[in-house]
Amino acid sequence: MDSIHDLGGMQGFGAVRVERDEPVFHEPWQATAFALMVATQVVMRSHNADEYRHSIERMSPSHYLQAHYYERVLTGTTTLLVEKGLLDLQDLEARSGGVFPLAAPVAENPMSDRVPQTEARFTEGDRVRVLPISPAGHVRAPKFCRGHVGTVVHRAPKFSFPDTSAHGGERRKEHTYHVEFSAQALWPREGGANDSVVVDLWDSYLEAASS
Amino acid sequence: MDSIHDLGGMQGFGAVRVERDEPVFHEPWQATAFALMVATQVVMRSHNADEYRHSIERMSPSHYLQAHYYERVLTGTTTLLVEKGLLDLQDLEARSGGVFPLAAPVAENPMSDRVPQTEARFTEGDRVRVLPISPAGHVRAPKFCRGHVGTVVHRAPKFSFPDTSAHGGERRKEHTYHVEFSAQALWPREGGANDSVVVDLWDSYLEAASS
Amino acid sequence: MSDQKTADIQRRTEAVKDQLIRKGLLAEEDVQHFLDLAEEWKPENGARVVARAWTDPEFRQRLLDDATSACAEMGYTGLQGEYIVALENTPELHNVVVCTQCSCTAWPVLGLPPDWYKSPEYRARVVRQPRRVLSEMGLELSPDIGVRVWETSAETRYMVIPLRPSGTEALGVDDLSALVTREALIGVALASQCER
Amino acid sequence: MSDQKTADIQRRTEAVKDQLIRKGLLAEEDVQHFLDLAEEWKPENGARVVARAWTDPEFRQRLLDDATSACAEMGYTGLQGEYIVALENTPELHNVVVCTQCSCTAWPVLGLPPDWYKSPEYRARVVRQPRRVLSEMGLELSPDIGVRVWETSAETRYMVIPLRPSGTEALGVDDLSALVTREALIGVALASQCER
Repeated sequence: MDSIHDLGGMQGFGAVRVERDEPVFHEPWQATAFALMVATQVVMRSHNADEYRHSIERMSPSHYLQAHYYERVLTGTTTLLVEKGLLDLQDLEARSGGVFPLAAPVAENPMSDRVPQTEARFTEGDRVRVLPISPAGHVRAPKFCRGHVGTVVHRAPKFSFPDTSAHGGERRKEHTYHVEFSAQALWPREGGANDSVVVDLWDSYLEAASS
Repeated sequence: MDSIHDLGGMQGFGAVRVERDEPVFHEPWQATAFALMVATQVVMRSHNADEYRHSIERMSPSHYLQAHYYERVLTGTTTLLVEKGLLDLQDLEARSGGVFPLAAPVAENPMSDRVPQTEARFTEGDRVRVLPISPAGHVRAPKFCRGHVGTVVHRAPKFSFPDTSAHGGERRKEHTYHVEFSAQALWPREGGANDSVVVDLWDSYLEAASS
Repeated sequence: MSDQKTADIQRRTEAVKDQLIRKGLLAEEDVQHFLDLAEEWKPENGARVVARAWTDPEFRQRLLDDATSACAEMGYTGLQGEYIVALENTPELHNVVVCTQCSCTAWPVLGLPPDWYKSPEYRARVVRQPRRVLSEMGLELSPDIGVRVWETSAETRYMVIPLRPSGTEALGVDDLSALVTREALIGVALASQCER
Repeated sequence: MSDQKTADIQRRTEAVKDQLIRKGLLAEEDVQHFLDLAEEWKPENGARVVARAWTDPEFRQRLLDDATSACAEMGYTGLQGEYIVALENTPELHNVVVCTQCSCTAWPVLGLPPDWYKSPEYRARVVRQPRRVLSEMGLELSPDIGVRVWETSAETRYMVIPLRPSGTEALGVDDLSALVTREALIGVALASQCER
């Protein structure tokens, strides 16, 4: 999904503000939102982590940027609970005394059509290109590396393919690879000569590259 | 510049709201903001249209999404007037009775290094690929078509190349082309079979494509 | 931005205008001049161009070949009208115009664009889901009709020539132009048998 | 969203929790369980891993070969610690961790991430302008030192092993671990000669 969540490389943002001796939670509701996010997935098993990440991606861009992290956490989790019929939105709004903004519905036809790669196709040192995909549903290949060529520096174990598991598809596992892109390839006039970005990418997102 | 302004294809937005019998301006300040935007460029000649568009791109993403169109117009124009020393921000804030948020500064090294194309390299029917560029400065090739292959359907006259003219570079003119991309190529599982998007692209953004 | 409150947009606008005039960089008449111009730019202009194209085959051809001069000969020219291209709808193809990166429009023939055209919703979605956006806006297109979305990313400014509604054979140019709304000139509506 | 006002975030959170408990979908203890866990996840854990790696060459090798089990043998395992990779800084290479698409972190060794790590500012900028972001955060790196930014886009969770500060030869593991902050474990700071 090409949404506001895919922030890597987006310009126009100001300085990073670091709070000294920052507490884990600034207010009690943040702790509750965190615990509900984990408990719904681990205890209730009402949804998986990929559905959860995708629910946050579906927030309206303006709400996403204005909301604190734990408001995004609560919004995504609640959206899924309402969509699955476990909670009722009108009831939540009555109890909370106002509008309870949720994320937008899942796109039509969100399921990935990437061919499953049950065997690892790549190994350390291989040159690979990230496919220029732009699926309607969940995807974890950041836009900033799509279409670019990098080098596999590590092969990680197999993990559930998020593009299908976020949409109720069959659970399939694929290796992910740590793929290193030179900063100058990604941002020609900005990247440092010795700098690079390593992105952790599922096998299906990649194709062999010669150069 | 990879900024929030480049909205084509971004998901997560809701319905388009059409106002019946909408007036050109809803409030007097909107008319003034519009007139100042044009007058600064046409009468004062304090900046050109490419600098102006880029000044709006430099707004913080959150401000950009929240602001009405004519607030973006005023913010971009005022940012340039302050940057060029024609107006003083503190003075404006004193007069307006609060914070006057401006756009972020121009990135370091914003000038395009695309090779100028003084002669048209393409003609109707040619297949062309949009280069996967991601420059720090102004650019008018929308992200959604970068890396994709399309067909030239029309060659337009030469126009000033925005990537250099937005940053005080030599004025160079290049043809632009109306390049048609099939909707299914851009969004494989969403685009209609008979549908397409035509993007108006400067010669420098393109390379010949075989397929 | 500090923790202080953002100034009211009206006061911000007035502060910029006042200071430009106070410093002698602009005159009040300069501001007024462009407001007067903005009154002249209106979709009724484009509607007259369309109605003439519907009724005058030679003009239609000139419009398709060189819309900039065809519009200029009717007096519609100037800022954001330097290079106009007219997109003719056919029974097989429907054209829609957008500017995803800002909100460029052919001012002399379409007027300044409405808020929906400038909204993130329209700009983001119409290139990706044109049929759905058009449907939400009240225009259902048959799957047989191709949709071509024109992104105003450079200096070309577009206008759509909608299909002439059936049953309008008896109407003259003035009545015909009343069937063409701003929305039809952008391509999110058809020319209507009912007047604007 | 209607024109009505958005409900207070605290009340929204309580409404969700109350309804889940009222409907028997969750128990109060479930919520408390994860809050207790969150207390156990803290950067002091990662700091102890680093201090041990600095002082125990065999452990360092195990950590580089298989950080998941090396951390687990010290008791640091569980949610978001299923596959940990340790990134060792060298005099030539500095590692930095980010999650541009959400805010993934190795909870058992780093703790829940701080607000700056979750901010759009950090997520957007550190992949594109890492030296500038680090500099703004107080870490100036020589151009001779390469910067490698690790994007947590899949299931690997990273921790940085900072360089051991010079002049710390006499310190034991406890004192050494006090030199390693959460920021050093993410890679936006160095291990410091001054204690946390």
